[in-house]
This record gives sequence, structure tokens and C-alpha cells, in this order.
Amino acid sequence: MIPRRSPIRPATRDGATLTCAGVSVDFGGFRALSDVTATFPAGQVHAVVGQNGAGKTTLSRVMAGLVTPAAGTVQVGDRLLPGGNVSEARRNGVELVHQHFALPPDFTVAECFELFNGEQGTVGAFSRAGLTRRAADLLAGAGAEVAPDAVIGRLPVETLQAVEIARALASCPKVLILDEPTAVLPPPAMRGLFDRLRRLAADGMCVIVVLHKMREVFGVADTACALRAGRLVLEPTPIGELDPATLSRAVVGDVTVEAAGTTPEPATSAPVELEVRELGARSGAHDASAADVSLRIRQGEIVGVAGVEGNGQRSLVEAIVGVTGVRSGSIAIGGTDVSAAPVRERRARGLRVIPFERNVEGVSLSSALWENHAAMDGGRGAFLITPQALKRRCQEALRRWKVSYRSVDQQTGNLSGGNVQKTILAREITDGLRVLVAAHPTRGLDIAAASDVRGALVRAAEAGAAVLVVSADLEEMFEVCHRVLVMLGGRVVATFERPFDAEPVGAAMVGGGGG
Amino acid sequence: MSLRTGIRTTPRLLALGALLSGLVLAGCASTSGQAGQAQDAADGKTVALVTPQKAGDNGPTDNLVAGLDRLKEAGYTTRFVAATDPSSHESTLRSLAQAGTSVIVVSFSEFIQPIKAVAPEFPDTRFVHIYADPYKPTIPNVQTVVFDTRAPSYLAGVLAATVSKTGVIGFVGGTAIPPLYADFHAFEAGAKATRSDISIKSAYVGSFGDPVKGQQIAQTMFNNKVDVILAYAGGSSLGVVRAADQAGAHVIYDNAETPETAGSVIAVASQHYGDTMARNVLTIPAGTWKAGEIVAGLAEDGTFLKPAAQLDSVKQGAAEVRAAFETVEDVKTKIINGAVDVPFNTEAG
Amino acid sequence: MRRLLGDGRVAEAVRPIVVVALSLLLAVGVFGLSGYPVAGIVGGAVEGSVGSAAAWTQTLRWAIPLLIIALGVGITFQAGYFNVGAQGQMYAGAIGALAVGLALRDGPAIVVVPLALATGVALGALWALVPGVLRTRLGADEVVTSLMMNFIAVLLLEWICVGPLKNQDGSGQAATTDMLPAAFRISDGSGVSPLMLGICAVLVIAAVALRSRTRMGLEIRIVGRNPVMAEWMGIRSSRVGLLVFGLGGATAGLAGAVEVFGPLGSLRAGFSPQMGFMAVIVALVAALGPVRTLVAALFFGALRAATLYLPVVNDLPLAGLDMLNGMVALWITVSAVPVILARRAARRTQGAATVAAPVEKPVEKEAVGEHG
Amino acid sequence: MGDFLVTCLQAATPIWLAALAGMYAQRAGVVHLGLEGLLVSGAFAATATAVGTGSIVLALAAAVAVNLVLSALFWVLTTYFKANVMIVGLGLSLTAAGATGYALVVVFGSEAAIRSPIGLPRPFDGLSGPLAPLGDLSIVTFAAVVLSWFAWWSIRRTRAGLRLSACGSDPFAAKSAGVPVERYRLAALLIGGFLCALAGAELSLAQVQSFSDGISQGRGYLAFAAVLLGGVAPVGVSVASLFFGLAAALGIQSQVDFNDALPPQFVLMAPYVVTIVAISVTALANRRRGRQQTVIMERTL
Repeated sequence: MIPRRSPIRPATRDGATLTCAGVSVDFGGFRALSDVTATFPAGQVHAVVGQNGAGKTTLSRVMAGLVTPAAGTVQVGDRLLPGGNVSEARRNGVELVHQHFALPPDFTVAECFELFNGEQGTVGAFSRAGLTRRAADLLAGAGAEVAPDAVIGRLPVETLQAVEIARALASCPKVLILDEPTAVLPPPAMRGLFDRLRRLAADGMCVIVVLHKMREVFGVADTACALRAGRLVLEPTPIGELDPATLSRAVVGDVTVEAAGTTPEPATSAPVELEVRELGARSGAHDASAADVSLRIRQGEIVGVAGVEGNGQRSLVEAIVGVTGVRSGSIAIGGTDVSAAPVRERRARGLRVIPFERNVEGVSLSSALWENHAAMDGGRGAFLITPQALKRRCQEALRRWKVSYRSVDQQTGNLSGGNVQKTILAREITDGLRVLVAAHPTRGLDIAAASDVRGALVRAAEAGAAVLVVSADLEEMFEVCHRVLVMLGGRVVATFERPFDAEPVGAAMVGGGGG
Repeated sequence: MSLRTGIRTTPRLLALGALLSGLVLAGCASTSGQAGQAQDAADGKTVALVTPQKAGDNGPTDNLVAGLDRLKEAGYTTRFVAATDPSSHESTLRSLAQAGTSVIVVSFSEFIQPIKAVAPEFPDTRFVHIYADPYKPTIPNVQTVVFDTRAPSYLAGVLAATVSKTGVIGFVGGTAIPPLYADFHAFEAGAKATRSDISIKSAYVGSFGDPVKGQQIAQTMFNNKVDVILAYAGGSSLGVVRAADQAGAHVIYDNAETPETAGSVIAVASQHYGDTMARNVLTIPAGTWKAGEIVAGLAEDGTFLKPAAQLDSVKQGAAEVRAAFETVEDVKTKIINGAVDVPFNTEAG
Repeated sequence: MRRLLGDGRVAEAVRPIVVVALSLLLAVGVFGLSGYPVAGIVGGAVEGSVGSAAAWTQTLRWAIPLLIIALGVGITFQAGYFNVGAQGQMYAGAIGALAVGLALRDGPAIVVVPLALATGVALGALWALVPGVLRTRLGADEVVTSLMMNFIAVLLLEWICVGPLKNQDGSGQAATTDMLPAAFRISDGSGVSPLMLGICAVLVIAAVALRSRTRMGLEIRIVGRNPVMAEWMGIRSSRVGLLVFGLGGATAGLAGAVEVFGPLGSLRAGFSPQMGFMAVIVALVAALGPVRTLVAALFFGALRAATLYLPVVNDLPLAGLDMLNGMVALWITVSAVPVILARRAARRTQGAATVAAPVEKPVEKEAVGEHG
Repeated sequence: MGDFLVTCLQAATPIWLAALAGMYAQRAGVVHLGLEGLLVSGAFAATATAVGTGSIVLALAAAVAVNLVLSALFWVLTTYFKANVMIVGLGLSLTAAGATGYALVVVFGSEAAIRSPIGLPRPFDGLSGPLAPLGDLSIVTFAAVVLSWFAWWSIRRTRAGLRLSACGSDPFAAKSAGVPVERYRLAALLIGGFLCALAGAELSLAQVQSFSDGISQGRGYLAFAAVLLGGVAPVGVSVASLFFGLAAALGIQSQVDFNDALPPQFVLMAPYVVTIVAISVTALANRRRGRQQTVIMERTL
């Protein structure tokens, strides 16, 4: 009855040059990209580097047709793409692999392939068996080991990336854009990915990779360009003409980075402020369960937790904060067992948190600044409040943290990411702080803001707090931490002391080391 | 700053002003209301009908509205108000009285308490309460017309039991309310008195305006051997008729006959609401109006059970129905002269 | 909140007024087109709502229950829960209050009335806690469960009126309960009394205080806007959820009790069938602010008074009011008009320049928290 | 038994089609509380046209046309005017109830009901033997069976269905796949309008051949419950709707059989209580399985 379709698209490996000309993007008054002009020739791997917030993701989305530019054009080969039209971009062979993946959580892998790779504008009837078979072929071709009928929402992050890349390659794109593909990958997998990208480029494809680590850039790219605050500060330049220092300077700009001083060692006699014993806890689908995790942090000590994302860090932090229940083991703050205590009580005992996602767990974007600030001392605060007093307190705190804002009545969502993070610090680092849990405290911040935040962590420790830092940025952790634990599959698999060496830590993160 | 406070305070001021003026005005509400009413009521030629259901039911409400038309012919200014929300009854009556309406007719028992509250406030307005209990003590400007629907229900029981071949008959009520419980018990008594082995099924639609469910209920009954149904479900009764058409069963109907009811409706058990209303209102200009209780029952032809006008279109059993009506007439006479006692039980079950 | 109301306090204050005015115009236009005398309708509406002392009484009479319910509904909405069960909660409160009033009919009013009102409040809260608990503990959708609880309450009320509490006067034909003793009534049939206005004043003040002077109010808003963040702050979203369901139910229950002890004096099957939905609209028109709720309740009270009065002076069918209320609800959350107008203006000035470039929000994955 | 099943089907049909409509909408990411309104408007348009023209085809066409317009209005308000989906849905239901009541008066001069001279055809009328009860079913009931299959096929076996589901499951992913999300939502709402038109026609023209004020009596809300109860899946939603039909038929049967034992109000309550219990049980089961709700429900007020 239903005519069989030809398999998704004829396999060709011819690439095309992608050209951006004068691309600018506005997000409600905020200029995310301004006048970006760059040419990415086919047959090469191009790295786009920049700090978080520099506009890398926006640029990749403009190229893929997901974001409509306020001005400027994108051209593939000799075809001018209409702005903000994903279908047209994909039809012309532009595929984007998203950093956080764009795969509907309740779809199976096979359904995702069909969703992305079926012909547009057709009803497209299929049989379940045919769907599975085609998906299996594509997955095998892409070297991804996953069952076609696996449900997306239950797959681990690493597999999701494999699926996402496989579905992008399934349409044999001329231009493949990957937005920070290394953020979730352990080093060996990263090497595999890079080999793959090199081969695709060798076949003639135009590969554009968004990266932000120098080592990665020089490991994979043929050319590199740099974005800073929405502007292209370095045009695509052959990698041979670059050195890491030049590129770094392009990325960071002329800001003089004040290196946060190495934190002084705490007294060995200092009392243990946070103690986690043989903890078992589970956060959710996207994170491993924490199993048998033990750690002790003394006053004035900063302990880092390293690990590839999804290896139980979230479970650990959520259990300490109290938003996820403790399955086994115990947690004590200041010597008092709080394993069963609600968040409120733990906070009353001096626990403070810089959460993973500041816009989700950290603040309510649609609330006023003062409301977010006042949300903190739940529990101890009296039943009655005086808004004027709270606003004044908020003003003082924000001024102390040099947050730039208009009024404490303004919506938090109007602030930039760095300023939002600072409002969280202003709220959390206050009198009574005894244990500070900081998850990715500098993610998405510019160098200056990141340095401020690191300084705040060190000062908190100096003032006698026990600090737990969860981060993906090893350099940052080596800078501020006294000890670094590595989590893998929910367990602490290694502990490192100063002086730190990146090699064994990296190895431990992927299961290659012991400690 | 100033802009913000301005906008923040304006609604408060507005609200305060509204509240204050409302308070003051409400305080003198009763006095001014009555003054206006006394003057207008002197004309004595306006009549308002207030019913708890909307018109167009082809049943009691339409019947009353038809009565209103007769009053219009008699020179009255008429107004019809469907007050479907019970909590608006009292205010609607008050508004009408304050507007100078000389006669206010209300129908059904929903209005008992509102009348008790409003009527004494407006001694110059006449109230006619159709289908209600007599008030104890009587209110000097209120006339209650008691419609005895139990008797026709009893007769319907007699008819159904006589006509039924299966020995199973049914009762479909609109909502499960006391007057319908009373009708059901009378129906049951009439049937049992006629045929001791009769079995009676009953069900309530839950609404007087859901013919879809009425149809489903009737269909279920017909599937359970019922072959005659007394439908007391207002607008939902139409569904019963539809189901009977399908099943080839018989219905005793509570609304006016229409072409759609031909073929299954064997008899109509209903009330002459409109006529009775018009007659009673017209006693006012005639000077014979009296407060208190007036009975409209079988004897007064206020309520009746009569063969359907379209009985001949019934496929089977028209003759039997006619024959059965001899028994019915017989019982009717006995009820009127007191030989047969119709039970009056408003409890559920 | 933001998405619902758009930008700025000015727009926030003006939009509901514009929406209501447009709906009124549209409705009047429809009435005119279908042959009803527009002047008569407008005149009648004014006369019936604010034209006389009696009209004012009517306006207040309908505004009071709307205000009481909408204050509670507004709090529930603020916390992000879409509880549409106010109708059922009102019935539950009315039943509870009346049962106490009748059971203690020989008691002193000063004791019985507060006790009865408290019972109404408690029962309303309990009725609301059923969907509340199911929502916060099991995650069952509160829209469906609270709607179903409405249907159940309607039938429960009917059963109460024809069964256990049935009025036994005369032949017992009316589907109503006994009247409360006159000493217990907090207003006469007009439904307005200083005591009731006092209750309303206290509630408005309490709602203002809860909103801007208590930590609870702050936490309710935070939970409504970001329940995940609230949890990380130590605010238990589920507890706040239960609280707001309880509060919403309590005020609806109080409204039911006040109706019974005020204008009605007894329970009648199916009384005030639109009150719950109307209160939802009032709360939304008022953008959930207590003082604005007062203004909106007065307006919709006036509208109700007007439409009950209209059939008394002309033949406009009641359904016209339902249509009008629906249209207000349909338009009230419209929030993008200013944006669309701005965009059009921008496009016009740009003329046929290069790529049409509407301002677009960043494409972001929505953070789907507990409220899913 | 056959008769009983027929009653179940008759009671289920309007809920069933409306629930399929709600399923399509919710799959596309639109929570549809306007089903009740679309049922009423469909029923009214069908009946009014049947009265006016005497043609069943025109009646159905009119119902479909009216509902397509209302569904498009729903879409415009929520998409272009960014109005809250749930409130627009409730508003649509309220407006339809009021407007049909008003139109009854204005057009037909009746406040309560109009009768239609014709009804929906019954394809198996006149069968005898054990299949005879099938004769009581209108063509729409059979259409519902076919449309359920179609819903399953279109959602589970076509790429268009996948795209539609992606719009509800993860709009960003849908957009990345080049799916015009808003257009798919419009399509889903229009399909819903069509299905509700059939459901409304079934309500008014299948058995009773009349339209009365407020004819849907909350069936649209039951349909919405069925959408959630059925897990927003074609088969689940169909089963849930049939379950509601069964509950209604059982309610009637138990009234007929045991009206003495239990006040009728409590029997009438049963479907609502059952709905609450069933919704809670499915929610609990989903939570046990650790599954989040798959459809993004916008709850921001």
C-alpha cells in the first residue's frame, strides 16, 4: 500500500564551504552576536573557541537555522540560507549536534532517527520493523552501540551523544556543527570523537566544532577562530599560525587575570565541619547513584570533586543539601547528624549552596531580586516580614558583591549570567556560613567574574568554612582545592592531594587510575 | 517612584470609595425600594412569571409561558424570567416587586423560602405560587396552587401495570428530588394495587436537561424487560421517547405531544399549569382572588392523565391502552371521591 | 506570572480593564446585532448595578462571595496550582456550616455562628485538600481532580437537600433544608450587612498582609515561580502546595458558609452554580492581587446584579451573561499584544530591508521542574 | 449483554472522540480544556443546520466548520497572543455554553431545546439475531473505532505523528528537526476540532435528535480526564473513554437494579469518584516507575 521510501538520503561525502556574513543576533535588547563574518572551507575541522557566553552556541544555532539573525546571512556552498529556517538549513546539508542534545525524552532511538531524517512535509508511514532496521543500520554505521528501541530518557549522557551524532551523520551532511561535544566525554572517548571528526573532514565534509579548551583545539582543528562578547576577535586562522598563548589572549582579551592565591592549608586540628559516611543516594535519570561515598571536610578546607558529568556528583550534592533522600549512610554538619533533616534545618545549621543550574535551582528568574535574596533564611525568619528591611538588606548585599542592577524590585531574569551568579553568592555567603557546597560555581562566567567567585570560595574557607567544590574545570580545582576526589560511576575512586597532576586525575575520571 | 505609588494606590482608593458608597446606599435600600413599589403597583396590570427552568422544554415551563400569553391577551403587561440559579430567586423576586410588578407568579417548590422572605415586604404585590405546599400560616398576599401530581402518577401506575406484558415497568425522574420521590411512590402504589406481581424499576437522570442520558437510561430499562415507562424528566424525557421508538415500547409522557412523540407515547400525565395560572390571576380583576391554598388536582382538571392524542400511531396495543383507560377512569373517580387513597411519601427509595 | 501579565506595572493594571471593556463592547454588539435594544440593555445594566441603593445592595451581595472565593483562589494560583474546584469547596463549606447551625439550633448565636462558620471553613479546606494531597503526594493532575470534586459536591449537596437535612415542613416537597433560626443569620435576604462587609474587609486586609508582610506569602510566590529553586532554598513546595490548597478551600468554604448564614438562610440544591468559575475569572482579572481582587469582585458583582436585573426590565436571555463571562476569560490572559504591535511597528520602519528580523527570545530548553 | 455493551458504546462515543481530540492537542503540547466547549458548539451547529436544511451531511459540515474556526481561534490566542492555554480552554468552554444558549433564543426563540427532524444514519439498523443491538449504534460510533485506529496509526506509524509528538515531548528537539512546531499545534487543534464536531453531532443527533442547552453536561471534562488517564496515547485514551462509557452504563444499570438501596446521587457520583481514583493510581504508578510526565504542561501563572 504505502510506497517504500528510499533510505534517508543518498550517501555522499561531498562537503561545502559555510560562510557567515555580517551576522548579528539580538535577544530582547541584548546583542548576543555582532557582525560576525567568517568562512569555513570544506574538508577541514574548524574550531570556534570562546568563553562561556561569548556567543559560540548562538553562532552555531544561527548557522543551523535555529536562531534568526537580526542582520547578516549564512551561505552554504553557493546557496544562501534563509534566516531562521531549520528545514532549509538541513536540506542544504547543515547539521547541528547540540550540547544538551535535542532528542525527545519519550522517543525511542529509532523514532528519533525517523523524526530527524524523514523527508520533510510528508506523512511518511512506516512499519516498526523497518524503522528499527534502518536505525540499526545507521547506528552500526556510526559505530554507536545502542539498541534502536531504547528510550532516550533512560540513556546515559555519553550514549545520547553517540545517538545525536549518528542521527546527524545519517543525513550525510555537508556541514557538521558540534556544540561543545567534549563537555560530557571522558578523554578516551574524546580522542575517538576527534579521530572521527578528522576522518569526516578528510572525506571532504566541513566540520565546525565549538570548543573552549586550548588542548582540544590544538588536538583536532585545522583552523581556529575566537569569539569574545559576541564579536569575532580572531578570524578562522590555520592552526599552524597559532600558538596557545595567542589564542588564549584572543579568547580572554586584555583582562589581567588576578590569580586567586593558593589557599592556605587549614590547621590539621581544625574540627570536621562536614562529614559524609558511606552515603548512598540517587538523584535522577541523568546521574549515577552515589554509592558508598565518604568524605570529611575540616574548617578552612576546600575539597574538590572531579569527574565526568553524570558520575554521581549531583546525587552527592543533592543528598548533602537535602533535596534528595539519603538511602544509606549518613551526613553530619558540625558533628550533628542531619541525614533525615529537611533542607531548612540543614541551612539553619550553616549549610549554604551554589547549585548546579543557577537559573533553575539558584534563583527564580521571574521574581524580584529582593525576593530571591529573602528566600534564603526560610525557617529561622520570623513569620512576619518587613519588605522594606529585606530590600535594604538585599541592596547592601548586592552592593558588597558589586552586582550591577537597577533596582531590587527588578526581575532577576534581566541580569546577565555573571550577575545572577553573584546574587546567589551574595545570598549564600553570609554570616553563619559553616559548610559551602559549590557546584560548577564559575560555569558560564567571564574570566573576571570567575576569578571573583574563586576568590570568594577561598575567603570563605579562610573564614573557617568547610567548602566542597564540584567542577568540571580541573585547572580551577587545582587552583583552589586542598584535596580533590574523583567520582566515577557514583563512587569515589581516587583522592589526590597537593601538588596536583592533571594526568592521573584525568585517568581516574575515566577509570584508568587508582588512589 | 511617584508613578508606581500612583498606580498602586489608585485601585485601593477606588475600592474604598466603591465600598463606602455601597455601604451608604445599601443602608437605605429597603426604604426607597418600597416607596417606589407602592406607587407602581397601583396600576395592577403587570404580571411576571418566574420559573426555575428555561423555556423551550416543551413541558411545564412552556405551558406556563403559554398561560402568560393568555394574560397578555387579557391586557396585562407580561414578563418572563427564567431564574436558574436558586440563590438568585430571592433577589429576582425583590427586583420584580420593586419594579412595581403587580402580580408575580412563581412555579415549583424551589420558591417556597424566597416567597416567605419577600412576600411580607411587599404587601401590595400579589404572589401566585404554582405547584407548592400551602404556607402555614398563610401570607395575606400569597396564593398557593397545590398541584396534586400524585394522583395522575397513581393513575399512570394503574395504566402501566394494566398495559405491561412483561410485568416490569419503569419510572425515569429528572433529578432525585422530593416531589419526584412522591410521584414515584404514588406510581408504585397504583401499579401494585392493580397487579400485585408487578416489578418496578426506577432511575434518575440527574438533570432535567440531559436527553442523551435519559435515552441511555430508558434503553437500559427496555433491555431489562421494562415495556412501559413513566417519564417525569422534563427535557430529558425526550430521550426516553427516542429509546422507546427504538425498542417499540410505551411511554407515559410528562410534556406536550409533538410529532416526534408519535408512535411510543401512549398517554400524557401532566398539568394544566398555564390555564390554571391564567385563571387564578384573572380572579384579581374579577375581585374573587383569595390568598391561601387552592387545589388543582384531578377533580379540578389541574392535573390529568389522558390518552395520547396520537395514540393511533402506536404500533401495537393502542386498543389495549384504550381499554385500560376504562380502568383508569374508574380509579380516577375513586380517587376523587376518596375511595382510593394515594400515598404521599417524599422520602427516597 | 510574567508570561501571563506581560511587562510593567502600567500594562499590568491597564490590560484587564481593556480586556473587560472590549468583551463588554463585543457582547453588547452581539446583543445589538441580534435585535435587542442596546440602549435599553445598557441603561438596564447600569440601573440594575449602580443605579439605585437597591442596585448597590445587589452588586455587593454578589461581590461578597466572589471576593471571598477569589482571594483564596488567587493565593492558590500564586503558588502555581490550578485549582478549579472552588465550586465544590463552597458547597462543602455551606453544607458543614448549615449542619452545625441546624444541629445547634437552640444554642446561643454568639457561639453557634462562629462555630458554624469555622466548620464551613474546615470542610471547604478538607474538600480542597483531596486534590491537594493527590497533587502534591502522587502528582495527580489537580485540574481534573478538582473538577471532578465539583461534580461530586453538586450531587452531595443535592443529596443533603433531599435526604438527611431535608425540610420537613408541609409535604416536604422542596429540595431545600430547614431555614436557620433568624438569630443566626448574619444578613437578611438582601445578602449585605455590616458584619459581612466586616468579614470581607478583614479578609482583604489579611490577604494583603499575607502577600506582602509574611514570609509565607513570599514563599508561596517563590514556589509558584520556581518550585525547584524553592526546594533548594529549604521551602517545601509540597507543603506550600497543601497550604495553598487548604487556604483556597477554606475561603471557598467560608463563602459557602456566609451564603448560607447570610442571604440564603438554608441550602438549596444547585445554588450559585457559576460562582466557582466566576471567582477564577475574578482572580485572574485581578492578576491575583488582593486589592485588585476587591475591585474586580465589585465589577463582576455589578455585572451579575445587572444581568439578573435585565430580564426584569427587558427580554435579554440569561445566556448572554455566560457568553460575556466566557469572553472575558478567553481574552484575559492575552499578554503579547504590546509585543506584537511593537514588532509590527519595527517591521514597518524597517520596510523591505534584508531579512525580516523579529526579535526572538533565545531558543532554550524549558526548565521543567516539579510542576512539569 | 449485547444491549449493555451498546449502551456502553453510546455513552462512550462522545467522550471517546473528544478524548482523541484532547490527545492530539496534548501530544502537540497544548493542554486542551476547551473540549467541553467544542462538544457544545459542534452539537449546536449540527442540530441547527439539520433543523435548517434537513441534510445530515450539511449538518456535519457545519459542525466541523464551526469547530475548525474555534480551534483556530484557540491557537491564535495561545500562539500569537501568548494567552494561558488552560484559561483560554476554560474560557472557550464557558463562551460556547453561553453563546449556544444565546443563539438558541435568538435564532430559535427557545431557551431550552430544539429538535431535529433527522438523525445520524445507523449503518447496521435492521440486523437480526445476536448482532441486532449493533443497529442502535450511529455511524459516528463506528467512525470512532476507525478514527481510534487512525489516531494510533498516525501517531505511532507515521513521521507526521512523530513530529507531532515531538512538539509536545520536546519542542526544542522538534524545532531542531525542522518541525514547524506552531503549525503542527494548529494542525493538532484542527484535528481536535473536527473530532469534537463529530462528538457533538453524536451527542445531539445520534439518539435524541435534539439540542438542549448545556447538552454536554461535563462530558468534555470527562474526556480531558480520559486523555490524562490514558497516558496521552491513542490506545490508552480509547480504553479510558470506553471505561467511562462502561462506568456510565454500569451506573444506569445499578440505578435500575438497586435504586432502593442507595440514594441515586451516590450512584451518579460514581464516574467522578472512579476518575479521581484512576487518575491518582496512574499518577502513583508513574511515580513508582520513576517516570516524569512526558508532556510539558505549562503551569506558569
